[in-house]
Amino acid sequence: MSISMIGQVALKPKDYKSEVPVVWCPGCGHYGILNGIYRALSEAGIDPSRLMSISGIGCSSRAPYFINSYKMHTLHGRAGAVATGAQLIRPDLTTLVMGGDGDGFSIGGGHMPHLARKNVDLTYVLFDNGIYGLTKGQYSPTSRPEMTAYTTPYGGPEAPMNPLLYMLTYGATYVAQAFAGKPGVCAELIKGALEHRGFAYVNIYSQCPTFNTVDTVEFYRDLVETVPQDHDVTDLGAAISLARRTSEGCAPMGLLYKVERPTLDMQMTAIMDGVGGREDYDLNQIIDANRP
Amino acid sequence: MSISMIGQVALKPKDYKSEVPVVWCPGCGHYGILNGIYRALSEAGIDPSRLMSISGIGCSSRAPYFINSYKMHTLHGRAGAVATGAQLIRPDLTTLVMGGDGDGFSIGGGHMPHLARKNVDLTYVLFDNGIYGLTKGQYSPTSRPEMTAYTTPYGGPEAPMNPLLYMLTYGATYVAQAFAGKPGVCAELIKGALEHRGFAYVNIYSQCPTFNTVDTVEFYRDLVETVPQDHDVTDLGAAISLARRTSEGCAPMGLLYKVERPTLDMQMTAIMDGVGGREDYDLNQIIDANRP
Amino acid sequence: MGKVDLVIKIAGEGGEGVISTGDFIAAACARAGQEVYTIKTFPAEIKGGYAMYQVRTSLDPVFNQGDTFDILCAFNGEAYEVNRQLLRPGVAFVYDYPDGGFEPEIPAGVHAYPIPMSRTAKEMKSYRSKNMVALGALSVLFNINEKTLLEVLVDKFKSKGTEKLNFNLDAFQKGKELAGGLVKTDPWRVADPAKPKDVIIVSGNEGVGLGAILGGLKFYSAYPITPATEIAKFVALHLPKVRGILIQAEDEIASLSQVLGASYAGARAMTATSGPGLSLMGEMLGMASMSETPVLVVDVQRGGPGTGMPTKHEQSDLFLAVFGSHGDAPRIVLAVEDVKDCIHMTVEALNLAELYQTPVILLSDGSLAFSTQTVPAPKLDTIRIVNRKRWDGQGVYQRYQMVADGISPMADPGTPGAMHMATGLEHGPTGAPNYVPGNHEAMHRKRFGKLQSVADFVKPTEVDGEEWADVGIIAWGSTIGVVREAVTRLQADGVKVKGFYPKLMWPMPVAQYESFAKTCGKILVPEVNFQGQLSHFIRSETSLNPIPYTICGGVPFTPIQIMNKVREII
Amino acid sequence: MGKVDLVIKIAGEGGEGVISTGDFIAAACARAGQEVYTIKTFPAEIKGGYAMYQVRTSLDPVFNQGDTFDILCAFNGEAYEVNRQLLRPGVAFVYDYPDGGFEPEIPAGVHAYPIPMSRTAKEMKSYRSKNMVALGALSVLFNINEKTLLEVLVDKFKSKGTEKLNFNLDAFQKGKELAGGLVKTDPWRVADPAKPKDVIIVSGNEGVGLGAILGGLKFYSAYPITPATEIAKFVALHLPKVRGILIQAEDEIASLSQVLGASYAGARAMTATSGPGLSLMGEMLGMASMSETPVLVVDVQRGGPGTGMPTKHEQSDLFLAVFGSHGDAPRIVLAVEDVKDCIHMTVEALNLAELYQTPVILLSDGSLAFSTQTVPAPKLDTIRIVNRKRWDGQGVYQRYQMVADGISPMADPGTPGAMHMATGLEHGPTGAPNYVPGNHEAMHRKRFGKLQSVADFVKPTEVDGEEWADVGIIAWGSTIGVVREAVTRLQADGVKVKGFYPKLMWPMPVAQYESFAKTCGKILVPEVNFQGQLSHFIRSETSLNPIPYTICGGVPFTPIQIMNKVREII
Ligand SMILES: Cc1ncc(C[n+]2csc(CCOP(=O)(O)OP(=O)(O)O)c2C)c(N)n1
Ligand SMILES: Cc1ncc(C[n+]2csc(CCOP(=O)(O)OP(=O)(O)O)c2C)c(N)n1
Ligand code: SF4
Ligand code: SF4
Ligand SMILES: [Mg+2]
Ligand SMILES: [Mg+2]
Repeated sequence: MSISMIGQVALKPKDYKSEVPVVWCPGCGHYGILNGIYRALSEAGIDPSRLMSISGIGCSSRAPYFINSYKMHTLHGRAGAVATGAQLIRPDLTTLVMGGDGDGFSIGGGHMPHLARKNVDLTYVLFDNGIYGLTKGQYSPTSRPEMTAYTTPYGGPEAPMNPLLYMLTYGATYVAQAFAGKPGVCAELIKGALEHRGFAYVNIYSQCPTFNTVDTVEFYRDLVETVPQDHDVTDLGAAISLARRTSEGCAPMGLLYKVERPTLDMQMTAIMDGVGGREDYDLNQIIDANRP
Repeated sequence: MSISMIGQVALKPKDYKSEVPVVWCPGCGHYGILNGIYRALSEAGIDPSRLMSISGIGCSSRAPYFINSYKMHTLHGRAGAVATGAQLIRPDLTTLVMGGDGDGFSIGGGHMPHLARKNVDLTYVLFDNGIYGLTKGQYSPTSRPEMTAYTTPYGGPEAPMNPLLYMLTYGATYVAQAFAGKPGVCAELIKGALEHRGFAYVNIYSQCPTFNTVDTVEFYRDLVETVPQDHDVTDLGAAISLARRTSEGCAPMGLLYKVERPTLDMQMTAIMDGVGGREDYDLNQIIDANRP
Repeated sequence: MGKVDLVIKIAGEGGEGVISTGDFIAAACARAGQEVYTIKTFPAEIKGGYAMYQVRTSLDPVFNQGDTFDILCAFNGEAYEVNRQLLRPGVAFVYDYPDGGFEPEIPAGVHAYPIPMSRTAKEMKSYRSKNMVALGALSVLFNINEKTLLEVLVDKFKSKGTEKLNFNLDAFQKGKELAGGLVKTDPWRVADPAKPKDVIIVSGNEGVGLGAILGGLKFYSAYPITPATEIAKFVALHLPKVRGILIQAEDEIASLSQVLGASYAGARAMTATSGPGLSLMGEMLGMASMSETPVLVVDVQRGGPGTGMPTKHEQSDLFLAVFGSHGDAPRIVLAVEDVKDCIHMTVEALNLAELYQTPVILLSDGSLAFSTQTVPAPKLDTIRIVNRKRWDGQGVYQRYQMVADGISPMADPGTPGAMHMATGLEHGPTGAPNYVPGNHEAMHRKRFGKLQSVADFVKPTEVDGEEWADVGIIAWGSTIGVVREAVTRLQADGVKVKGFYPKLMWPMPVAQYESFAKTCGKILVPEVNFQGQLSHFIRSETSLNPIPYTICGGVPFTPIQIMNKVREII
Repeated sequence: MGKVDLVIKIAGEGGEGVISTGDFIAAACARAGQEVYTIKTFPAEIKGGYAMYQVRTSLDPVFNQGDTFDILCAFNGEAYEVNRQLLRPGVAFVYDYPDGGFEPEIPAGVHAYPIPMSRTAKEMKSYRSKNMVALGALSVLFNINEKTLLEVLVDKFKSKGTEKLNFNLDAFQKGKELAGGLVKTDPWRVADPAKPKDVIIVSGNEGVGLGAILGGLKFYSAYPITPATEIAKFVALHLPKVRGILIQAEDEIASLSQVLGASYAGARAMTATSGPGLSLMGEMLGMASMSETPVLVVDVQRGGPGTGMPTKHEQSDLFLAVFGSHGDAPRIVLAVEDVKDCIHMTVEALNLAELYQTPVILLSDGSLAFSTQTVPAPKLDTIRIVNRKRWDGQGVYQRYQMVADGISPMADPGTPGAMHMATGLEHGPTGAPNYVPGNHEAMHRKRFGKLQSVADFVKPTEVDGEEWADVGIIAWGSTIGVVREAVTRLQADGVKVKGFYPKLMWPMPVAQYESFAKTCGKILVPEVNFQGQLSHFIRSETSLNPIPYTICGGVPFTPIQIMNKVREII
């Protein structure tokens, strides 16, 4: 990621709004997250022309349309993989991935471990509403079995996954959680993610009043608890313990984990430097290496 | 899974050998695992005609050819998903999935969380040799960066994943680890997995002398340590701590975790029972429900 | 078609009750013995946006949504704007006025019926009652049978409590009164009730679900996707009753994998998806071909490629359905014409998969998915269920035994003595890998050869029309219903035209195409895609020289478009 | 072809040095100014199993592996058994004897040269030296240039230390002595050295890798798969030198996704895979079509479907390459004939992707993948690099602006003032979603229309042969090289035959096919697949009536097969 200012003029949150009207349902939590993103971008002072916003498919994945930046609206589940390629080519820009719980952990779940493991230098904001919004209300990997949904008239048979625990296990170097009802907290944690060098994951609870009847604003209000003041964000064990509290009915809100290790683009640069790579390398040398 | 005997006669390990000759390289760790499987099947007394052996693609995924049972050799990465369908239809049989680290955690990595989360009642034996054997030696998700491989002449850029930690995070209800050099231990842990009702995962280190030059028998010998006697296999936190020791250069061998919770097929049965489902349900009722 | 063939269109904003109003009218007409064909479009937006529901109803069979509407009921200004070009003389126009926030210009010859829908709803202190007011007005103005309409309303609302029911009936009554005060000037009226027919009324998606249940389905796994998800909804509700299993998979690759596993284990198994999902299933479909495992994939086509136009109609996955796997990977591809087909061809598709031990792809499309239609209630004793050939326990079992018809017996896991390998590698008769040149060719002949009889197993392609025609129209999918009507109307005008309506898309019943072509001059192939996908296959597989007629605006053909095209080329 | 056109086949068990022996002979011949075309088959087994390496060498250009061998060197009994049918009179047969564990029957007319390879290796106390003994014997018996052979051996072994080098040279010497004691009765000898040519010697896979580097590649991501992985190996070694990035993805979906992302960010980007991987890429290829993002996918075809025959040759992914996405998804499909093409058409494929902002699929195949061939060393000043059209900074930027040639300028992220959305949804000129009927049709016309000039941009299809021919042969991929020779030999026999060798498979250069057909009687289309995939497209797109000639045993055609077929149908 890279931080840049346009000349001397700091941009306001509204300067990151695109001209495309926002189409979410009234009361949708995604609005709060989007506002948090606008604020985070402004506070981090990112030049819109040096930002790549990339998403998959879902209500949440519509977010890039509403952001003033370079952007790609890719396929369901593929945002992280697409972003990896873009980031590696332009490590000097900021890469921001946005998407839903279904997009990220169901169809896209195979890419997630590798984004984190490889420490791809991007910010991943996951709009976690425990449901498939865009397809009108089927259960997602983060749905609680209490919810009866479109294809589960008799209740959901599956235990929900724990996104924070997954990400800590996968080796993400920045892991945080927030709730859409608190855009200020969202903004702060997303700003931290944008400024972090490495794979930064921010899980944001977001209500879907249209389809998710159990994960209401009230439910989330009761669930979230602030990460303790004395929590050591470099202690993976402590972060794992915090993340596991979700199964006990409390969800930590704040920054759980943050460490530094070489990013994938840094390692690629090291390889290129190691072989003395240069743009104007004499290709005849490569041709000649294949003479009989 | 189901345990069954053919009449009164217990079958010997060799009775589980098929007529297809084993084709692995001399010295390959996979032989030890296969022997462990033969012994486990015999000790668990499983009727070969009531066993479904299912694999993806890889050297390890050839294993079902060598086992006397019903079997499917599916596509790279898809064994777990195929097995889910088979198991749900025949919960009265035993389902055994076998495959490699690449098959399971690279291309198949998107299916793994869901097998565990849904607690599909099957045994998954992962032949973990830290390399792609069949395609002649590329790095896999469990390769250590020390290894230079086919497509990484300048070293691997990625941190290896931790299979045990993933599986504990995903919610597997039986998690164990062994080393191919100790077929007796393999047999015991696989037997436990076969007898476990739920998703049982057994990670087995296996040397690939042909392509993996760093994970040698000696390397594994130094790495593995027995799970402490006093470890409580129902304590997820303790299991996670043990699994994390891998990053400290010690790999726990033995049973790390074992708990019971409803399996996916049990939940399906509950749904069918809940609606009074019966094979001879009068379909006219369903037709009539759609009259104008 | 029939004299009292009427098209009522309701339009407004998503969430205003457009869809339920249409559903009530359709159900009331069906109960009153009418035939019904509906079509709806949902807004592309997540909430709000333009929504439309069109009910076509007649005493005679109806095959499509019609050319345009006779009656328009506009809930808001956008609904008026979108449709104002279509307000031709003779149309009846019911609209929210005054206080609806728009003042339409009424073209000459249009019969205008202003109804203060919003104002009445506001007076009743519930925005939710607006569509009931409209419904009441429509029932009076156009003779929608009150008895059946009230029955439908009662059935719908009774579960929600008397208060809610009475409130809605009140609003309905208000609407009736408002309309009663107007002078009717147009000729449109729904026919008087006839003897109720033995029908059900379901959408294309529900039809597929019903067909699956009637077809003996035991396992269903899918991943949600527009416009196919409703199939899962129907199946989820009913499958457990017959002790079948439905699960939602993590993606489409997993869902087809699970289906393959379930089928190997002995169950009739299927998935349903739309184009993006089918694009992801190519490798596993090839695995099903190679391992000769029966699987059914229903593809409810939508606008492509990529994410495309998820809510829009298109018939553009034929290429992918036929050729969407690497290597030479045989399969059977079917396409449905209407809701009746959705039911009966799903049964047949499951049969074909079992019978030929091969993947079957059934193509539906976005316009059928949500089109509700009256369909004769299926009779259980006419439903034929064909099961896979199973080992008889004699001799040594070989999974891929070379047999005359190419269909080797299968054996369910658990059967003593028939343990075997099902594999995606090329194999000899036992299932052991075999890369000897002659073997691959022989196995290909087996896998392709067994499909030679498919065209005999399924019903021959229907030919619609006279002995000799100047133009023969070949149509597939929901376009058939449009062509049927165009053919009838053209014939009535003395034009020599006939139709050919394939449902078995692949392998193509070539002889049937050839003999049809012998009785025609030109061959016209209308389809809703860009490349002319069926035309392509007609050119490659037959001696016919088709004239492609493609549109791809996300909406189906209308009969008049086909008629004009025929007149143009004749 | 040329008089001193010789085919030497080495066969034995995997791990015995069959492959390296072949490589040494090929390199020695190439250094001595010969042209070389090799083919090898690896065992299907993981280790052990039958391995084969065939070197064809001549002073004149060689286009294929030849009909059969002139010289067979059998390392073991299986190698003899597999090839005994081919021991026709005149063949020279070198074999491990005595103590090789087998006693061959020598057919009349076969020149037998028993060499105690195993015994000598045993005496030298190293199994590893067996192939060196054989090589020494072959060099003496068949005049393989000793100077260049020794150079090659020194180059190969010097890095492994003097001891290892001397040991191998010793074994080589022993082999020479053993052969020196035999009486040569056959006429076969490699031509004397000619003036060394300005060549490189690489395999098809290496050729693709080299072409990619020369073509300005900046990003490569792939997932290992036989027979394509070697491309990544080559690229991995060299790409960092030009500051390009190679990564291994978690699967093929991810690899193409990463390529798409890298291309959006401004880089020339590609992946390579085989059939199973291509089957998984269908949805993302459609995304590339829809979002107009340049991407290159190289598909090294192998036996399909499913896992199929991973190590075997086949040309059966043409259907998938052209039609493997849902919806109407335009793309360019190319196919290579030989290693030279692998180099130059990879450059061109990258150009086409950039120029047309569309996915390009380049088809190679299993027989080319591992075939090493002498190729003129590429001249950098003849390599043409075409970059994507980029925004000139004038006016308001619209990503999907409607322009005459359909190719709207792109803008790299980071460019001030050109922020835009690239999307897989149907969109208007700005990239905002747009589902209005007319828009989808217009955008389809843009995406398909821009490809109309592809046939003009690439070289016209080569026509090989006389003015009029009784049989015109249309071939693609590595089959072309076989047909070239068949045409020459048939013409020499006075048969009127000519060839047509398309490399641009899709969109098809229809006019070129038509004008070729005007100069021929019958049209024969040989290809290595079951369904006759190119024949299908010829039938669907042109007026030609091709006679398909398909084989699919996992091995390429031989010239004699083609010649016989031509004689049969003429
Ligand atoms: C390959 C493919 N499969 C399925 C879909 C249908 N689909 C679109 S969005 C979506 C899920 C959306 O849920 P989520 O990612 O949680 O986002 P939300 O709408 O809840 O914000 C699905 C299943 C698709 N577009 N592509
Ligand atoms: C879709 C697809 N992609 C790639 C391959 C090629 N492939 C076959 S096996 C394999 C990896 C094998 O590694 P692993 O699973 O670790 O098993 P091992 O051989 O090490 O036992 C790969 C990449 C394939 N068969 N299918
Ligand atoms: S459906 Fe749910 S997630 Fe989607 S916009 Fe509406 S409230 Fe938000
Ligand atoms: S390549 Fe490696 S994993 Fe495969 S059989 Fe040989 S030693 Fe075993
Ligand atoms: Mg969601
Ligand atoms: Mg492995």
